[in-house]
Amino acid sequence: MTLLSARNLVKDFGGLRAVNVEAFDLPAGEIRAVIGPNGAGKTTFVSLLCGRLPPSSGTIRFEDTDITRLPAHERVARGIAYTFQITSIYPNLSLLDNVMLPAQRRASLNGTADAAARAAEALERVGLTDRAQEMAGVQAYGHQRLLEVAMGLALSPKLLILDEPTQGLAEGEIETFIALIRDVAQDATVLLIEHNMSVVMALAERITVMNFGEVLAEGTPDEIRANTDVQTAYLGG
Amino acid sequence: MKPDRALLLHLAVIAALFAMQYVLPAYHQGNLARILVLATFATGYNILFGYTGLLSLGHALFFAAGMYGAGMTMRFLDWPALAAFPAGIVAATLLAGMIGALALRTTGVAFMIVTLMFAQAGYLTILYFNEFTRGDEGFVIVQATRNILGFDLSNDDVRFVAAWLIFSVGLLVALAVVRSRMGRVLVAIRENEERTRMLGFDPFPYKLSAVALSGAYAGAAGAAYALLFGSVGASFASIQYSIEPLLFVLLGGTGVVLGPLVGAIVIFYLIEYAREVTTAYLIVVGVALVLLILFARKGVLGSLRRRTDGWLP
Amino acid sequence: MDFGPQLFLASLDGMVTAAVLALTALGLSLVFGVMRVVNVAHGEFFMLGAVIAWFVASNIGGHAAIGFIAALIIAPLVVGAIAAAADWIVLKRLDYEPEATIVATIGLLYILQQGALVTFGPVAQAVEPPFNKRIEIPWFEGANVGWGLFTTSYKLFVIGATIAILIGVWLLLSRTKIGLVMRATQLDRETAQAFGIPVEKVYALTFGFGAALAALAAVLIVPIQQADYLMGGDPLLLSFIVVIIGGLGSLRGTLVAALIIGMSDGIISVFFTPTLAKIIATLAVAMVLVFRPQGLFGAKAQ
Amino acid sequence: MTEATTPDSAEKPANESRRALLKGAAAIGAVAAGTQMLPGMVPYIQAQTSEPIKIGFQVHKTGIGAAYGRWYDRTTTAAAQLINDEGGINGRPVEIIAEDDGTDPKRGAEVIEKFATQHNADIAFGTLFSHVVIGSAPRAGELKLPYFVVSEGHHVASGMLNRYTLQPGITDVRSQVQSMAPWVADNLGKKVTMIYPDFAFGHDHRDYFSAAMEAQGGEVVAKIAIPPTEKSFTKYFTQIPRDTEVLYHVMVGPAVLTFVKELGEFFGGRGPEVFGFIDSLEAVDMASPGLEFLDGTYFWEGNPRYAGDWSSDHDAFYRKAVGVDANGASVTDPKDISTYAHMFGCWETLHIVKAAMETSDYSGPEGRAGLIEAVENMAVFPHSRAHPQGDKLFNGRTHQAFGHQFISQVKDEKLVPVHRTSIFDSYYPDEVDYTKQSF
Repeated sequence: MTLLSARNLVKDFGGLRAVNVEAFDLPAGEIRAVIGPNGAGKTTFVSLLCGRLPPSSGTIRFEDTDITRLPAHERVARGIAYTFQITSIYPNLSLLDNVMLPAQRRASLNGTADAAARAAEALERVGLTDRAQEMAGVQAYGHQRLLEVAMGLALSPKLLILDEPTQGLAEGEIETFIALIRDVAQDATVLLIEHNMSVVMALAERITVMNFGEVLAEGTPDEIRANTDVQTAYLGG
Repeated sequence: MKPDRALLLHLAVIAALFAMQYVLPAYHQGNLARILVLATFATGYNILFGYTGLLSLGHALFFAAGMYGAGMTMRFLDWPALAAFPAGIVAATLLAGMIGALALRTTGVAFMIVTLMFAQAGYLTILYFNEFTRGDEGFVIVQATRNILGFDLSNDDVRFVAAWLIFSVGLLVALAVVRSRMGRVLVAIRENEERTRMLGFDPFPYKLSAVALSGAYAGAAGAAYALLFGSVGASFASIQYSIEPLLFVLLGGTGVVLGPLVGAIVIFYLIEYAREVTTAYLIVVGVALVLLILFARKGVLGSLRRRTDGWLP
Repeated sequence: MDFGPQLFLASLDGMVTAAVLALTALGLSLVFGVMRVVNVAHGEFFMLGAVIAWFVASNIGGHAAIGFIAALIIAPLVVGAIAAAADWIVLKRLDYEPEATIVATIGLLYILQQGALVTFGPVAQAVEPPFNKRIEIPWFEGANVGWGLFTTSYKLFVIGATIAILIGVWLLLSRTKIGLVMRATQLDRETAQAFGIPVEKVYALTFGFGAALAALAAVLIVPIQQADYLMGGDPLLLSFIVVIIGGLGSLRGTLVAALIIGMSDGIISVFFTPTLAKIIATLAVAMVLVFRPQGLFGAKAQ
Repeated sequence: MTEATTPDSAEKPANESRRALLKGAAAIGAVAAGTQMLPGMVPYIQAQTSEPIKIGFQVHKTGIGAAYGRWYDRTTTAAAQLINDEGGINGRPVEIIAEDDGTDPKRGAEVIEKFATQHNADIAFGTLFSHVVIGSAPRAGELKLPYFVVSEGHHVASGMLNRYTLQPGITDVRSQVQSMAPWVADNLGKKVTMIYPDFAFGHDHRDYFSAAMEAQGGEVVAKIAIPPTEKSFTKYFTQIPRDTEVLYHVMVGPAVLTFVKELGEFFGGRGPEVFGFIDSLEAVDMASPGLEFLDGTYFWEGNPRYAGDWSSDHDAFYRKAVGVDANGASVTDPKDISTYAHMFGCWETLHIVKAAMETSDYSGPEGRAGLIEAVENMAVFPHSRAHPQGDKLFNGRTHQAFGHQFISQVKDEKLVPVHRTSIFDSYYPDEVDYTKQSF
């Protein structure tokens, strides 16, 4: 079943066409990586999907519903969660308060009263339970990245979009992270923008390669590895 | 279960304020009644500025809306004070809601200027319709009509208790709001609006609620001022009354429920003592604003809170 | 009075208002354009200009023109220096964070206003104009009634002097190194810094220059109005209106808007009460910010 | 100078208050003839031992009323000095406690509160601007603090305020304006254009003068309201109709000098007769450059600024005591022009307080109601050192004094009185009876 699909999705900034994706389909349950050189339009593309930016034209469907005109928060309500490339947490709140917000949102959407449990569980999954009462702003960078993911998890999303989650993480932290995403993928679809190819190869079931705003190639890790166009794009051919 | 330290603290403050009427000499009791009304105004402003991060320069308009909402219904419709007071609150809340709906399309500096301009337009409107409002000169609310359920609001002790009651209710409501889910979202919007949107919250209704709620507080304070002190006039809509709550909040501590009370008391008495020294006593306001913004952005209680593990709401 | 001459006189009055407003608003606009600072104390710099003009004029004896010329030089310099110092001591430390600078300039407003109260006193004072000849306007009306059809040489001087100053400012900004540096800083602070422009000094200079323009406007107008410690409110509000309608930071838009607002201030009062005109203007400003933040004359921002 | 005579009996409305007033008028002559009374005759021993009588003085030290405040302050100080030099009140010295009200109604109310509860003042007194009076009066009433205002506003006699607020030392706008109309209609013209500030004070001018002018068979052909914050005025003058015979102007605020200068430039020595209220030029030097055109025009004066053969000995005494020279300026600084047309009200009010405290044997705050009743029972203030402006009648029911008004013409940069109105020209029916209100 296709969870998310985009058709003829275009985003222009003034005269510049930043994104021009004819077709993009993401089946439920998959871990998909989006890769491409800097400036390829990856972040803009996923921003269109999650609603941070409105598209210039085209359609986006999620679970067979047209969500193109829906504002971001309603897409979140429908199950799309987004974690920021540049760490975007609440530095002056405790870790627990950081995850309480999304947990509270999900609980109220579901009509349940389990916000506190959800928040605790989200912290547990990323291994930050010990620090729950500490201020987010004073945490090490790696912990902040994990918190960012935990905020996404607390929403119990159907689709979790991670924008360069491992950027700036140490080797050991990356290992933990890979395990975490595998765990998440058991009950959610994951769309991942990632530069670190070893992470991509370790996690992704399929890979979408973007260049100049367009989809250059799509396939399994092996297919992409073999694709000459991709090699040219990356090597600057 | 652990005792609710924050609630106990606020109840203790409320009790202490009540006791003040038995301790303070008449003059300071009168001052405190005024301070409590202004602190109520600032407590609402704090929800908007301190907790939601929206700096309005136009709240004098809502204060005046409360004042005229109560004053005009009494003057022209002969409403009893008991009905005029909520009329003031409703007028201010509606006005705040409408202006908020427009102003919230902007952010930051533009939001400040838009609110300032609306308030200025409101002030001029009061002057323009001076056949009814009596403009700058204002009008008196007849003493005999200033009573609620048989209590004469012009009596010093009744006035104090009324001011105390309004402030106490305002304080407890504020405490409940900031500790509620809504309060958490407001803080989240202040800290990082984009992030909050991407957690599934639509910031607009929250911000609008904060504007309207702070407008309701301003209206309650304005209506109370009219009823307790008996005069209504355009000068209460002037820019000075937009800056006062900002100053109280900044000094007392942005985003601390008790901050505005502390700020109002300190500023009131700072000005009071400055008056003894110079006719240019308003310089206190200027110096306080500059020093606070330079060196003590968190205000008195904001700094204190950092040393108390942040349990102070 | 016939409608023709009535409109003409109102327009002439409006020209004087527009002239003073153009200079004052230009200062505000420049400060916002280059530094992104909304200077709420701008009206107080205007007031200081008038007050200093009074001090200078009343301490220099001789013909009124001597005092006036001295004031024309001294007042902008002193006010500019005060503003630059305020920038250096306060705004710089706030790193020009927009909301913090607004709060700080509100504080500055009170400090300057109350400072003037202490030194200058609470009572309005007049400054004698260097010349002020009544000039009849040769306009025949009905049975040729003479009264009311006039202007004064000083009003014409204010209009002329303003045009000269505006040309001077334009030359300064477009033809000199300092103007180039200011424009470069306006375009991109970081890049300017990278190219070795001492951005902090440019900021202090700009803030001082903006205030000096307000002071200059005040010196020009004070002989036909009066100096008074509470006079800063109106120029502030009107400058805000002009700068916002003209498009924040757009100097050309500011001038166009000053002309429109100043002229209409004169002309509207022929048709409506001025209070109503002000209500409409302030509401218009709010609506422009809400629905067209680039101003009525600014280009659509990207 | 012409002197208005009491209008003949055919014109008089036969109401009771009118009769009471006439009785009072008759009494003026008797009292004034009989006495130059009492100063210094008060028992001396008591003065040594008594606490001072504290008078809270609410004053516009800052804000738009500052020019008036400065001279209200000097007049009050001089009056208190005189009263003390002559033995105080009931043998007790007077202490003036001045507090700035910032010309702001909220602060005004706080100041009243401070007088009552902090300074324990016996009475409050002072202040001019209507909005401050209206903001303060409710507090004074609640605190049961007698509040003697010197405001010339009609709000006291209109019934808006309360029993504790009185205005015995200065006449109000309504009576001033109304008493001008007959003279204006007879001497200057019947078609009047009015220019006035666009707030309640100006509206009182507009409404009461228009009515009075119509009663004289005249007509107000244009009413031009100017916002009190306005800085330039020519554009308003263009609305003056060409067939205007008399231009009536009144302005207040820091821009008054500009107003009058532009008016002069506008007419350029031609145009209609000009009649103004001196409010337009209070504290402004008549010799200021740009005012030459005023020569020959007329002003209402509450009390003639320039000394001359029209001045009484009482005025001379008062003038000297306050420190005002023959040109109405400070004796120490000829550029510092007084608000002579209004400030006598402070002097006279303090003397009324003294007289009423002595009548009621006032000894402390419990005597406040008695003090007010004593004032209410006063009917006549004879022309004397205590009342240098002239004799007055006091209406105890409306808490308002009625007196003579002056019309002066500008001659050689001086104001020369040409007409003094009768007290009855300024009288109007009661709008309130404060004595029916309880204390």
